Amino acid sequence: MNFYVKIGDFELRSPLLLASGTWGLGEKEISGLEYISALITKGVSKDPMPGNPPPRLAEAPCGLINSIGLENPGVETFLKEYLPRIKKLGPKVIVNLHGESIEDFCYLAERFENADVSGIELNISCPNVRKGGIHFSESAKDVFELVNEVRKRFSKLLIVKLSPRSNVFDIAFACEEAGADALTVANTYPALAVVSLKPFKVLLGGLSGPAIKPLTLRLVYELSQKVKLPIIASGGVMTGRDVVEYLACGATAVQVGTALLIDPLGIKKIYKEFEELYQELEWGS
Amino acid sequence: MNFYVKIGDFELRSPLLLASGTWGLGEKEISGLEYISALITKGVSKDPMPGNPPPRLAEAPCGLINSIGLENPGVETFLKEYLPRIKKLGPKVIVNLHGESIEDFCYLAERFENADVSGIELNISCPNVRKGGIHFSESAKDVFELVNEVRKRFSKLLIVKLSPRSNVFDIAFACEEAGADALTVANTYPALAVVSLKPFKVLLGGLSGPAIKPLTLRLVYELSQKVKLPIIASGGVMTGRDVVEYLACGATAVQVGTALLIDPLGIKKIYKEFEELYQELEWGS
Amino acid sequence: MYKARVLENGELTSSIYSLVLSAEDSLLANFLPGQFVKIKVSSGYDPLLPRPFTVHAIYDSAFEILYQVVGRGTKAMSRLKPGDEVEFFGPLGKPFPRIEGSYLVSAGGVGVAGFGYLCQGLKPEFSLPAKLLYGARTSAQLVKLDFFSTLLPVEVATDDGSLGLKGTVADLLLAELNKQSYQAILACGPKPMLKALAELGRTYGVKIFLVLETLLACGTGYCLGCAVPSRRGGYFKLCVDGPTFDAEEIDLEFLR
Amino acid sequence: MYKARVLENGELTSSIYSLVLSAEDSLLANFLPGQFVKIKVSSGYDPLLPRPFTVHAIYDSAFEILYQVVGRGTKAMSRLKPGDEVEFFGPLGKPFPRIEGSYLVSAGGVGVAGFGYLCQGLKPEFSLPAKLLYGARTSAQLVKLDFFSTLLPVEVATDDGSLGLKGTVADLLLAELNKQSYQAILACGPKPMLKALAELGRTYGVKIFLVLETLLACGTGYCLGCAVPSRRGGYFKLCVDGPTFDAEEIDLEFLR
Ligand SMILES: Cc1cc2nc3c(=O)[nH]c(=O)nc-3n(C[C@H](O)[C@H](O)[C@H](O)COP(=O)(O)OP(=O)(O)OC[C@H]3O[C@@H](n4cnc5c(N)ncnc54)[C@H](O)[C@@H]3O)c2cc1C
Ligand SMILES: Cc1cc2nc3c(=O)[nH]c(=O)nc-3n(C[C@H](O)[C@H](O)[C@H](O)COP(=O)(O)OP(=O)(O)OC[C@H]3O[C@@H](n4cnc5c(N)ncnc54)[C@H](O)[C@@H]3O)c2cc1C
Ligand SMILES: Cc1cc2nc3c(=O)[nH]c(=O)nc-3n(C[C@H](O)[C@H](O)[C@H](O)COP(=O)(O)O)c2cc1C
Ligand SMILES: Cc1cc2nc3c(=O)[nH]c(=O)nc-3n(C[C@H](O)[C@H](O)[C@H](O)COP(=O)(O)O)c2cc1C
Ligand code: FES
Ligand code: FES
Repeated sequence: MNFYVKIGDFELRSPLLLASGTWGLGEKEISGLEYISALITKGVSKDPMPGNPPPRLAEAPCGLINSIGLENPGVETFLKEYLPRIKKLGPKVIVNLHGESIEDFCYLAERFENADVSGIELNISCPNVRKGGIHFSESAKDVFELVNEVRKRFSKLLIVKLSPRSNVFDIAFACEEAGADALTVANTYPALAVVSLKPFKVLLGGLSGPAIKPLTLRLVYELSQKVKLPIIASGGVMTGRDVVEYLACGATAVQVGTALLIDPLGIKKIYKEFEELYQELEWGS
Repeated sequence: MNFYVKIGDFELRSPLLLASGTWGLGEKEISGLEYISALITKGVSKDPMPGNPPPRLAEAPCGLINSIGLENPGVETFLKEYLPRIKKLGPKVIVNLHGESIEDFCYLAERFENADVSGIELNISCPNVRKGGIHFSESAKDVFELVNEVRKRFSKLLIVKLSPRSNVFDIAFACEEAGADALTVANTYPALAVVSLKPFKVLLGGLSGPAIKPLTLRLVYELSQKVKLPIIASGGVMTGRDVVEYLACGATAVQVGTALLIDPLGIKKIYKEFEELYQELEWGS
Repeated sequence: MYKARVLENGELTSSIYSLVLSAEDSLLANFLPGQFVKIKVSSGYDPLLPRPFTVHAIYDSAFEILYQVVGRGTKAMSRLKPGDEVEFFGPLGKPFPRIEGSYLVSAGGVGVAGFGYLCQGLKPEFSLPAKLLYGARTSAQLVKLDFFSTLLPVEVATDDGSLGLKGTVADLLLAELNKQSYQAILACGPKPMLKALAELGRTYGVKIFLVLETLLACGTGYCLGCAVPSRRGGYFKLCVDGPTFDAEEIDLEFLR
Repeated sequence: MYKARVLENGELTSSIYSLVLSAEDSLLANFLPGQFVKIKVSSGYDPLLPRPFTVHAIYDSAFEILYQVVGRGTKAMSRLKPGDEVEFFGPLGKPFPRIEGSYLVSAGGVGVAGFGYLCQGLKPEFSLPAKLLYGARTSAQLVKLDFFSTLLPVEVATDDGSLGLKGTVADLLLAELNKQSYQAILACGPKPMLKALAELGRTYGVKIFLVLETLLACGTGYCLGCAVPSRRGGYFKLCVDGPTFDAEEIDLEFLR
């Protein structure tokens, strides 16, 4: 197939990336990596984070609600123990970053400037932490400042991952203005599942999977008409047709997340379906 | 069953209302009306509206996308020909109003002040019209002014129906401040379906059904902790358990929409399931 | 929805299936030719919407539909086995118009489904059509030919000439109209066929009724989702004003 | 996912079913006692997640699972018929620990499912348990008793005394530990049973391994969703660090 796009200097020969948090940190084998352009890691923070207590998951209609709480070993252990293993998997690596403050993000960006990674994705949209995460997305001004500061310290691919519940347009403009290279649209949607009625117990988490596809597709469609930054779509990609739909709606590439949780052999299937449809539509010619 | 709540003077002996736009305007028989507390009409505007050209519908994972475009006969024909028929169905009637401007809404509110209806629901959240609808929800200030003006002209039950894509908290505060009696949380979610790839054709509409339940449940949960106004939940109620979940998350009543489109005998089923669970949980005692 | 048992379900030809469902006679008594039912095709919420199918034939305590497997819902239906329970609702929509005088029914492909009940002649208020004009790509796709042949005269056309006229239903109709005059034509099939027939009807000044399709959400007139543009502006609701429409009343752009 | 055919599917007792799926021997060769598979339970996206089940027994080119119908997914599974195609993935999780010396397996209800393969003795590196202690509400709920009885000594308990001891698996274990000493206990069943056994184990100073359950999303270690609190802080992942855990290593609050 002759799929080829560039985001800055970053070349993609497949529109597929693996979404943050949905393939582990390389501990477990992943099938079909030859079909993807990059791996985006689980969120990495300055200090190790234990994650949230169980339950962390609930099933929803055509969707999954998760509240992992950014369990991760922290940047130093990540760099020492995890990154070398992830690099061995083959694809380029983009590190998803979680910070509670602009300083945190700047610190992390500096640590990765000289590390063997192709880029970073700033997670300003995690719905499952008390500080940082989605709370950044409440103010376009804060986001501008954040991206602006990170940009000064990081010369490689800089992606910002938006929250769908924010004022996406203002936030997107702020990212553009501040010098980001691309946007990931979008993270999970803040959601609630009633885990038990008696005693009453709820899970607050983020909704992913097919249920959110029509919503994120709409965001991608609208945003791509308003901002110049390339958009990497993330939300409910399950089939090759979903990939094609996102590209047709203005995305430059797409991330596969929940689909891989369901079918560990899913990457190849999605890629092959995409390839077939791509050729059928004569997009390559 | 001993379910009983009041919203202002408005009494409910069942938590169920029929959502706007999902039961027609009384032309067709509806089964199970003895189990509901009120009928909320399809959006009524000052002048007749033809609605959008087809396609108006697309199916989504666990959801329905619609773009009806508020087809309705206009307020005068509604009052003359439709309302008498709807009144004969039995339940109390709440009129869902669509306006393009504050003046439109005020005009409509005045027309219904002396009409035989129990209340009005201001639709500031329709995603499928060019003017009015969801565009109101862009500014809490505008919403305050709208509700404030309508309040001066309408003494009965005044509900405002929020858009889930707005800044719901600010809008909710504005409604509270301006004297609304209740909030409907929420309308459909702006969504997109690719109707055809070649030629490329999309449907922009609002997503309803089970897919949105976890999202609206979250909104209801969060809002009910922040505003004092009673909340009428609307989003993906398919079963009695869904009703119970919404009430447990802070709603005072719930609307049934898409479920009725799917199963015209669904009201009784949902009510019976609700009743059983309500008793099992000993909520009534 | 009502519950029903699958009595039979099987392939008639590649991708066209017949499904026979049990139903109480008291319910079936309300079914009229041209009406449809909607059938729940999943036990979960995906696919969400029941699928509409015209009633093909009525038997003692049972009815039959013919369906073409085109997507996920019909695929799921094709896996139903005798004894399985399904939910359905109906009858929905307007029956066929009652035509006085001699008239034709013409069907393309699985569009023939809706005419079985009419041709069974079980409802005296609906007179029998004079003939069925029936086209398909190839002879194997002409399902239920025996069934129809015992009920009324049938003329067939196939794109590949493997049975009957090599050509289309429009060719059959043209020949027929040149031979004889009819009060009206009732037509069901793919959009290009309906368009061709509507044009023929206009040329020959014969009334033509088209059975239309669109995606439905409710099928009961509640949602206004099934808009069919009227020639005089505004919209019909396919599910309650149709599915059968006088070709003169609708905006034929809809058939593009 | 891998494709498999349903060879058998049927009720063993009210709400407990057995499902036999075809699978290639080369794949089955990788399955070890204590591991599980995940099975897709819908053709659409609802329910979305595959359901996990421990491998109950291995046959030539086939494997069996026992499942209790508790919700939508297992309900859908109960409708599968021989010849139907299903998708599954596995083997997943860690096998049972290899225990040297005499040990017991104890099961409550459908928890017995996971021990069949172990007791079949097909993998020489896993020694056979000395006995199976097996409890259920009533005798009818003691499924596969014949199967297990031909493989090893079985002691049963029922809540209503309809077979074996009137009491629980914990009662059986207590009696057993008073008679004889064991290297370890392997236990699978409802949380209250596991808790009781873990406490007994501690009192008698015998190592006890618990087979735990939680909702899984991936089952492959990707999502970190299946957190089981460790006694020493932090979390295990049930799907890759378990499902079998040394009772001393986990925070028993998890069993509440
Ligand atoms: C009143 C009425 C009566 C019908 N009677 C019959 C019948 O007797 N036999 C029969 O085989 N079919 C009939 N149909 C069409 C049938 O309902 C659709 O083929 C079916 O719903 C497709 O479901 P699916 O899940 O398999 O396809 P989907 O996966 O939903 O769609 C597959 C493809 O078909 C298109 N499609 C889906 N629904 C329709 C539709 N209603 N009209 C046109 N294109 C559609 C989609 O856009 C898509 O391209 C009828 C439709 C209507 C409105
Ligand atoms: C590693 C592993 C192995 C298992 N092996 C077996 C087995 O061999 N036989 C067997 O019958 N079951 C087994 N289970 C449990 C089985 O996976 C669940 O019963 C099944 O997923 C329920 O699906 P459902 O759609 O029918 O229920 P749902 O509709 O999803 O849920 C019904 C009820 O069960 C609860 N529930 C759902 N999943 C679980 C779970 N995993 N743990 C606890 N409660 C749950 C829900 O909260 C709900 O109250 C195993 C679970 C795990 C994690
Ligand atoms: C279990 C799980 C963990 C996730 N962890 C992260 C994370 O650490 N950082 C992040 O930016 N997004 C995270 N996400 C969001 C995904 O990367 C993705 O954007 C989202 O799930 C939507 O895509 P999908 O529908 O394809 O899954 C996580 C999602 C899931 C389901
Ligand atoms: C076909 C259709 C038409 C609708 N029309 C209106 C409308 O006119 N005014 C309005 O406020 N909401 C309208 N809605 C939104 C519903 O009233 C309801 O708030 C929404 O569908 C979410 O609930 P549900 O998931 O139960 O359907 C419409 C929804 C549907 C599906
Ligand atoms: S499909 Fe709802 S009105 Fe016709
Ligand atoms: S279920 Fe995903 S890591 Fe265990």
